[in-house]
Amino acid sequence: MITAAVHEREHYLNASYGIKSWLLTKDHKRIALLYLGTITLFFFLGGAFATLIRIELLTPTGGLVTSETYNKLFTMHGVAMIFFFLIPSIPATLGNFFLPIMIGARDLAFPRINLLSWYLLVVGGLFALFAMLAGGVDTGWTFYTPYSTTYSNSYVIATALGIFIAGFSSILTGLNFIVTVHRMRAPGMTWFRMPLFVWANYATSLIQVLGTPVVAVTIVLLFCERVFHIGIFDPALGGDPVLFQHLFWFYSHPAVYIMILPAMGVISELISAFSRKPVFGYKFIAFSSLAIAVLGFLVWGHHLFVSGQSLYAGLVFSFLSYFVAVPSAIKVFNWTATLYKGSISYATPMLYAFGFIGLFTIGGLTGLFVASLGIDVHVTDTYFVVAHFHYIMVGGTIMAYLGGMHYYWPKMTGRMYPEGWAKLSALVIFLGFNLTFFPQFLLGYLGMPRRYHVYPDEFQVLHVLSTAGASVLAVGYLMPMIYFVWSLRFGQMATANPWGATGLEWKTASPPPVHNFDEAPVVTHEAYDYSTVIQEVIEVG
Amino acid sequence: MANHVHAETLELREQFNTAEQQKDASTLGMWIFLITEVMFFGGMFAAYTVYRRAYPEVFAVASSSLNAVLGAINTGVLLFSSFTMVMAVRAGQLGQRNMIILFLILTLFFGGVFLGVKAIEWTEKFEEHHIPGQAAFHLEGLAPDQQGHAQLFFSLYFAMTGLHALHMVVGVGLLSFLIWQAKKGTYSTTYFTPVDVGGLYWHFVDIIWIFLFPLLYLIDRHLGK
Amino acid sequence: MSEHIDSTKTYVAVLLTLLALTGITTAVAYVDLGPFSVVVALVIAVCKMLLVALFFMHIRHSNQLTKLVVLGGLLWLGILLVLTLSDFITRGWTGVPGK
Amino acid sequence: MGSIPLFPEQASTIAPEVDHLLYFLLAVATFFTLLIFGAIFYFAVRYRRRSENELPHVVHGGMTLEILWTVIPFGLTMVMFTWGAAIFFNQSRPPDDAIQIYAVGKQWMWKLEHLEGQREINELHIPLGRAVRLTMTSEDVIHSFFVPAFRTKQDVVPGRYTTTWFKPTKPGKYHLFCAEYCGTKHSGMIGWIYVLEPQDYQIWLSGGASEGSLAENGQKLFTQLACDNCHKPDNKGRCPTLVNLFGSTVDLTGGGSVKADEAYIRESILSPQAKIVKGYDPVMPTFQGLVTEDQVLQLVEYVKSLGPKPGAAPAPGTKAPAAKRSAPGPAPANQ
Repeated sequence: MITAAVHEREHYLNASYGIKSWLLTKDHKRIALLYLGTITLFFFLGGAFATLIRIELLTPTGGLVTSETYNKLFTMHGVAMIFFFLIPSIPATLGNFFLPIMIGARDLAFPRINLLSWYLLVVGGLFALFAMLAGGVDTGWTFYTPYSTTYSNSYVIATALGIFIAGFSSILTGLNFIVTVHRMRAPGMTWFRMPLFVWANYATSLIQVLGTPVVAVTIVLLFCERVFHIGIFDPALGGDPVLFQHLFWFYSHPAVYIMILPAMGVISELISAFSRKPVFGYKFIAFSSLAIAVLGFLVWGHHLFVSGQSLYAGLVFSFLSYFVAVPSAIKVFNWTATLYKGSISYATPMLYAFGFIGLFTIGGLTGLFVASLGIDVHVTDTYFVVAHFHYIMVGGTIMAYLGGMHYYWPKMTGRMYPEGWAKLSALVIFLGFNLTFFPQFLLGYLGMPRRYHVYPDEFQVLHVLSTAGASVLAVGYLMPMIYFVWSLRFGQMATANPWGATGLEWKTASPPPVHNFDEAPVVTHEAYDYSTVIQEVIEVG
Repeated sequence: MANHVHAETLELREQFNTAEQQKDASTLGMWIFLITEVMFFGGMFAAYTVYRRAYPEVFAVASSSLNAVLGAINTGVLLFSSFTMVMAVRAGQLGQRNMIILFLILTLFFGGVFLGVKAIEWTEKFEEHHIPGQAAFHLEGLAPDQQGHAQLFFSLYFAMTGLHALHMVVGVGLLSFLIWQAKKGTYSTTYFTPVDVGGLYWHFVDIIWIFLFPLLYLIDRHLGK
Repeated sequence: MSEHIDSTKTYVAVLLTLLALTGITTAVAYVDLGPFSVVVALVIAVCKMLLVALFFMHIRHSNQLTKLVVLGGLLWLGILLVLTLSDFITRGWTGVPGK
Repeated sequence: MGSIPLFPEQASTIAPEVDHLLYFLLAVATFFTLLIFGAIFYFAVRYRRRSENELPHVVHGGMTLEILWTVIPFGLTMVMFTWGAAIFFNQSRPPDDAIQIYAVGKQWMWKLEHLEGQREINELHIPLGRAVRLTMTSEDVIHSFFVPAFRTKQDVVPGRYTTTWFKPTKPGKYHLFCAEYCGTKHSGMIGWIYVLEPQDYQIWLSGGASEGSLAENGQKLFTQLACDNCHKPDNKGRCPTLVNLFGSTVDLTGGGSVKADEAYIRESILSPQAKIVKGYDPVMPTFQGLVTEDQVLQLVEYVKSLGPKPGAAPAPGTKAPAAKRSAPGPAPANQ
């Protein structure tokens, strides 16, 4: 029940009021919420594009929208989802909010730079929105030259600028996290006492810092080529369009790990908290995050197997690609083993975690298919690849993101979400997701190319199934949106540690005070030490 | 309950516990930023390597059309500016406020000279029709089918020196800020991190030029003369 | 961090060395060294980079982490260059156009 | 539901090889999916939380397990790599006896040209049981030649040649798709591959209104562009002879050598200064903008027809010369 005492306590949400106190805040927790609002907007924007795409594909003849519009839809779906939702998703919201708290810091190392990163994302997002509203962009989110530089008549420049600016948001977030983890840990918080979520975000930050600049400069060159007609990649001058693909994928493949690594971090937290056990093989999971970050930079050429890249480069990149599979497998096995002899709760976040492991397993295993040269020649640029990366990015990242949202919602807002609805939404999303994307594996192997507006009749049944699934999925995604907002006002008040979880974030009040802790924390235990927590749970009742 | 939050000052912002922690964090932050800059220029170096390997003769001819004397002078100017910059940092370490200001102004001056020389070079390029993407582009000494490859060289030349110059302009802004702050007496022996960190940036821009100079200006000069 | 304050003499010496290397690299470009031209140019550039980084940027006195960051950055630049070139160098090895 | 296709037709020699690898991968994937799903399900039920203050025993990890589930997946992936690479090697290297066909992609159509001179648009007729080698280029953006029934795909890149090949094993009509997004009507850049019985193919070949073979057209163009002013049948011209050039190794000015393949000949026509044959002056003008990609293909085919017959060993010591000429003022090419 709501008590007066709870109301009076000062925390980061009620410490100050007014629009300025938010737009000029240096508090990482408030900035996390600003990010949350921004990326939610882009998620539903991208989702709206996806809905139109799926409706269009109900019929093979392309009757709903023109080819031009369709091409813009899938491009803008990709741009909105990848650059303005998935890449900032977990690091900028949950990471921003919890990384400092988890290591016992009062804030990130550079709070003003943190706020700047949010503004950069907003400005980049406005450029992209302008491009979308002014008429759209039709190059595909990959911007392959020479189509993007010479042939497209759409708003390539505004979109590219938007992505360029958002890239700096990502770089600065990464930089901030790395410095914070190195320099801001509380006394006693050694590297191997850090929660795995911190490890995962640290690894992610490395990628953001090392990879993003390359795509930034690639976009600059693309920009110059389109505006000033200087031809860095122009075949008419002897330039090589495949070079663009190399530079683009040098970032954009590791970018996949920017999306999935923080998700893996969330899952480690959830699996441990809801089995009440330390994560099995803590160090293996920690190091596998770093291994993924590093190895992820050695494999980009597997996007170029049929591009005209040399045979030998193809062999090298395929070989290296399989090395990334191993740390991912290690994580899945360790999570599963954590359940063994645990005390497993079926709370909503755990259901999302189960969903994540299942979908990520399928997404990861199909990754082995596309890394194999012989199969990739057939399935690349088909719906097989579309299904594969949606299993990773939607089935993986978004499941973990929602799982994390439910898990941390009480801490962030001080309110509980409605458990029954939440369980239902987890189930609906899992089923809807599989119905949407599993048929796409079949479509892909059958030979349905991606980015096709009209398609041969024989593919229709599978497309209809996929669209049916998408409508279920859409309902699934709208549900949390609604009940989260509802809970802000009507949700039950949350205690400091509603899950009986470990970690400094659960030792401070819900919502946390402005400076995160009332008393400077000192860490004396390993991560995931449940013996002391259970005592508290029993006492609180 | 002991409140662990202290009042915010320039040398000890509220998120940090000690001034040393803050200085370490700032320095590390700048180094990581410089690594992102390495990768940023790295993309262009990769493109440069690919095309120079593909069209070595054209690159040699195109490179020889650049003004090596001005390039060398500019390298020297930039090295001098790095020297004055490090002297400014040294003055910061010693707490000599006037020396900080003097050396920063000298650095600013050399930076300005570099940009001036750069502007002269670019103007020459315009007059010689060595601007890629223009119909009038023509590089003497090359066959018609090599003009495209020469344009690639000049595209890279302008992209690389242009982005380098942009970094110089940012650096000039940074120096102006530091001079202003130094005049206000912000810096002392205990707090001159901005000078230190600004210096790192300035030296980094110098290092980029150290590579740009031989790679763009000095390809097989012996062929031409 | 205990401050190391280098002497002005050190900095002047480094500056003079850098200027001398600039002169050498310019002069050497006019000498026909065949494929070694580019090697010499890059070796000199790397030496200059090391001088600036070690002395002007104080890496000599920096902690291990800073050194690690710098080495890591250079390693990643190497990855970008080497793996990109792994395609361009091996093109045409099979004798089948486009493979 | 019986009418839903779940598996693509196998119509080339590569297709069953790819599918076998797929079966292996499917088996591995199914095994691990069931293993993980099964374990999660079993643990979730077996170790469900029975009371709120339950504290399970701590299990920190096990080195043996970690090693096992590192090494076994790694071993499996190496099998996948090797197997996939072997198929790819095969897919990348056309057999010597393959029929040569040329393809040019442009927004949004496929132009296919047979050596005999037949030209097709968005259709390709090929004989059953003969390997077909496609040399492809694009006039504008990147396209990709994709035939699902053959399990083959290759991007078609402007400014250079790429190659793919297949050997059809089943007569029929198969989809041809453009698989690399190429603009507004990307999904309309589709066509059909007709695999004909050899005798039907012969009938088809003779039935088409041929305007002369590719090589013949190339020869006409060669004269028309006055290439023959310099490239004489012997080495007495100002330029190297083109006889027996194709497939030989050419020594270049400034050291190095190059194999005279389609890509080299194309480059020599469009960018003659790029590689100069040893002993000759760089006097040939470029034909960039004067000839279309189709015409370049005809010239390439003509030069090939002057080369050693397929299968015959190149004459020893053929120091083969590239297409270089010096006569100024080439006749404007018809567009």
